[in-house]
Amino acid sequence: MDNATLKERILELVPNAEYQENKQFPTFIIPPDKMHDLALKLKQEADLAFDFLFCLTAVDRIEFFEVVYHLESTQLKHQLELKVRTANRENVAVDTVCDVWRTAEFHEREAYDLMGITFNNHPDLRRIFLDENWKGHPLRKDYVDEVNIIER
Amino acid sequence: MDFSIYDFTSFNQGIDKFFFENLTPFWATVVEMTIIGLVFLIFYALVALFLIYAERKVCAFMQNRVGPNRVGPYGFFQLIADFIKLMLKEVIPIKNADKFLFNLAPFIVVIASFMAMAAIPFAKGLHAVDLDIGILYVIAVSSMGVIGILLAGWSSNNKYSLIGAMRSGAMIVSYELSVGLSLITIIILSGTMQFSAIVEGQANGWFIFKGHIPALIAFVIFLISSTAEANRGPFDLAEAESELTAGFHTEYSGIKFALFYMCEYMNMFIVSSIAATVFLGGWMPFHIGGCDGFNHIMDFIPPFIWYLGKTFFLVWVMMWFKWTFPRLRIDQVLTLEWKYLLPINLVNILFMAFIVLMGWHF
Amino acid sequence: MKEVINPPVRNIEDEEYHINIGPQHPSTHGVLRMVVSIQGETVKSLKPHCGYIHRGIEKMCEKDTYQQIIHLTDRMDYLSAHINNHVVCLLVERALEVAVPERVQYIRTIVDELTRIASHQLWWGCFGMDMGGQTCLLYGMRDREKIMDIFEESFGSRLLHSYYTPGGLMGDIHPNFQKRVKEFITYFRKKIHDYDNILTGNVIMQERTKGVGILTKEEAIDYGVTGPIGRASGFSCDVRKYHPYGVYDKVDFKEILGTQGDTFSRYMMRMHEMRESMKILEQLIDNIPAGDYSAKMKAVIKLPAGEYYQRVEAARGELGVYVVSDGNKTPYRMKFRSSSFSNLSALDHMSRGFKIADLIAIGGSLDYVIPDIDR
Amino acid sequence: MNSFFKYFTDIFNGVKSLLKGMSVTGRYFFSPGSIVTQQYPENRKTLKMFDRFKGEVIMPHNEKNQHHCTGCGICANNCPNGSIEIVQDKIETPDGKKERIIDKHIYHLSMCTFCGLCIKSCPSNALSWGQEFEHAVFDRSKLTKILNKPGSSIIKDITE
Repeated sequence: MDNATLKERILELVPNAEYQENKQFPTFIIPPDKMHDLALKLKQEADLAFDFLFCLTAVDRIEFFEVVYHLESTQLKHQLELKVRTANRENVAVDTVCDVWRTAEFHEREAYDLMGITFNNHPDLRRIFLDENWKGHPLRKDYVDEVNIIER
Repeated sequence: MDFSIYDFTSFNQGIDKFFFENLTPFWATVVEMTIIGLVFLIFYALVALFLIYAERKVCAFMQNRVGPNRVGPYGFFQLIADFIKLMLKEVIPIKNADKFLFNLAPFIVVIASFMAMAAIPFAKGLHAVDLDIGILYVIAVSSMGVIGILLAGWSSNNKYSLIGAMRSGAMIVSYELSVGLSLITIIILSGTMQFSAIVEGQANGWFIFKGHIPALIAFVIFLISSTAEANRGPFDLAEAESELTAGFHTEYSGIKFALFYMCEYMNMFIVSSIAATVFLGGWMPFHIGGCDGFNHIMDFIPPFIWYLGKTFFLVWVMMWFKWTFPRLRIDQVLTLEWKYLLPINLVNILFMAFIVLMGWHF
Repeated sequence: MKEVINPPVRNIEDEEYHINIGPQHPSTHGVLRMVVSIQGETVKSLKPHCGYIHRGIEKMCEKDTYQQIIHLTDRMDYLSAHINNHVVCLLVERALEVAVPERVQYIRTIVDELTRIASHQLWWGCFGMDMGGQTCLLYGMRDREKIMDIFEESFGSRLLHSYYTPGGLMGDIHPNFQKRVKEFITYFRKKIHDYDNILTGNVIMQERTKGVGILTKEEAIDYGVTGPIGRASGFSCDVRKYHPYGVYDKVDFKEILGTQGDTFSRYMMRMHEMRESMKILEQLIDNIPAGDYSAKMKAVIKLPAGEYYQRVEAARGELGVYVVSDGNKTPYRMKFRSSSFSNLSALDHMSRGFKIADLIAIGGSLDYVIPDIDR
Repeated sequence: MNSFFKYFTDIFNGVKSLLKGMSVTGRYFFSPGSIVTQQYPENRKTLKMFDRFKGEVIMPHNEKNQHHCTGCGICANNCPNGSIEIVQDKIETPDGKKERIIDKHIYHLSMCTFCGLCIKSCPSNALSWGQEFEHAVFDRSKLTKILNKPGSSIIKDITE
């Protein structure tokens, strides 16, 4: 499926998705409440068949957080980038997609650990790298650690 | 055939006579037992040390390495250095371990292997006791070692140790059967269970040649199952370094670990010497029928050297196994025994009995 | 009157018997801790606990320039250090639309494949050791040493090279490079038969690995399992084929797919891959074009603002890097999608119902590198 | 009957594969020429590292105790770990101008990751790799080295 039809198809599924121009992959900003439904459809519908989530990450955009999903279809070979923006820095809950793509389980735990995004309905949302009682989320831009981070 | 120059019988009897003439029978026996015990203890330690060194060198050469070469000539004093280190090492007391059993376990393992040595004939007349049921005694005693392993695993209060011990238990129970049956094959051929008689019976040909194919099969099965019984790779499941870190002796340190370590090599030595005695003629030299000149040259090599040569060759083969094969899984170990070794062994005994009955052996 | 308290009925089937494999264990290849719930010797479930060597490379990248990031990527998957360097270089070059000289692309492809062989050799040794055949490790190391010597002669170091740089290479290859690579190929073509004789064909090894730790194609895709592990399950995921970089589009090599998805299949994938890599090397080594070893780059590299994603095929699977740039000389956010991390997530599923010994074999066939998981 | 036959072929093939493996290790056991171990401290005299070996960062000096370093500090800026520190000094040239020259080029070997960015970025090619690799010391402070030798000066005849 080429990018133009992919765009139409996604906008058909989620009418209020926002398409971002001039990106490497066709990129959409999806409203947080629609993400899980869209994920299910992306995987299940035969003409989309996005079965391979090759990257899931979160970006600190100062005003809000952005969870980025990189998808690929192993049969149809088309790729897609989805972004979900949280409302603000405090309310950072996003629906999990690890029931759709199981690889998301670890990647979401990583995003929770390092960026502090909480994923609703995640089966095992614990810190994955850091200690259980670690304070703060290191990849956030406002994270301060006077001991371990030396400013140059 | 004349072995008189290497016959230790009169020598031993002379010593025996000397003590009984000069001491009361009770004290004579005590002194003799002490001397034999000390001699065996020294022999035990020396052989264990040598085998540890040999294993390191053998595995090194198989792996394109040099092996220990820093301490002493060719690294020979490395094991003495290691031994001193193990002696000086702290014995770590384990919290919640069953202290008594924990301390007892290494000694049980040592005692079992030490007792088995008593019956082995090193040369003509050179054995501690020549039991009528030597083979039965050795089988019985050598399987006692597993009790030590089970105790070690159970009392360590460590999950790895426990799993290792249980594996060892399951394994020994089944492989004891193969060891016994393959020896029975030869007992049928030789008609005796006495080690000295078995060796004498091989004066004109080792049993492995005398007994045709069944003896050969029995020898291979004995080698495999005795490797398992000595807890050697590829059957080192009780230890299973990559799975259970060190298995049953994970929690041991210092001298107690050294005992376990020594025992592994002594068990290997003992099963090899049994195999050498029963299948390869013990201290009997190698003879080829008809070549008298050759046979006479062979006779000049002392029987003790023949015995040690055969034993160390088998030890080397066992080391060769260990450094080549990957480890088996516990269910495969049991499958190998119950599905392959045991049925083959039973059929083998039948064949052997048939051969002996028909007098087809040499 | 004393109240009689009935002791709760203990159902042994429900009780969990946990065993900690790691953080210090001979076969976790580093500091990975797996809390394994077992019944007898059968694994019921497994929880990996990682992060023992989490160094915050992603956070450190946010403070470093793109040239400096290269030396950090070395330290993620240290066994395929060149390939890790490659991914960042490719990303920067694509973002800046720099045309990299042909020579650089050839050298990079050759060095990548050498790295892949070296990594698989070490894996073969470690896998053999996990299976209990300790001699394999020494043989693997012995042959890997030849590649390490080639690397040392050309790039100055054996493990962490930092040889690629955005726009090209740190320096040209050594004059002996081509000769020695050819020598290595003839040497290793002989030695790989030893590998087959001692481990591949061995009945114990086959019995232990066939049908163990099965991962179907659907599950492999679902778990994001890539590389030789994914291909063993039939998941055609070779980035070199589907999103070619370097000169992979000019060479002829096969993407070998397995059907079984078991441990033996994963083992065979890597053995095949070593042979395929040697085939690639043979095609390229004589045809390195003359030219510059680096494109002209500015001293300060600033990526245009935006998001970039680059994938390469590392020795353990797909390595991705996601960069958010705000136009500065340092990235705003850098995310490494490491292959071992995703591969590890499938370990629980793969090892359920198998024995502890199988768990070690499955873990060995996953070939995880802990710094790559933890980053 | 088929399974009966298979039972024996299994044994035969299994034993064959085991012997094949044993032949490999056995062959190496009897060929001492295949030993690859290097006798390291003994071969110290003959051991020569490759020319490009990255042992440590050094500053080559010529026979007049002169080096190329101008003390510009680009290497220190490029170093990802802060393992290079430049201490500058101000001198007065004979014609009355004040000029900055290098006083100390401090190199922390303990922090260096051998990435080579300092050497690559140096505009006057003052740094290069040294082949020394025996860096073990008893005191960490010994790993902090001053690369310009005492009393050294800069080579003036840079034609650029």
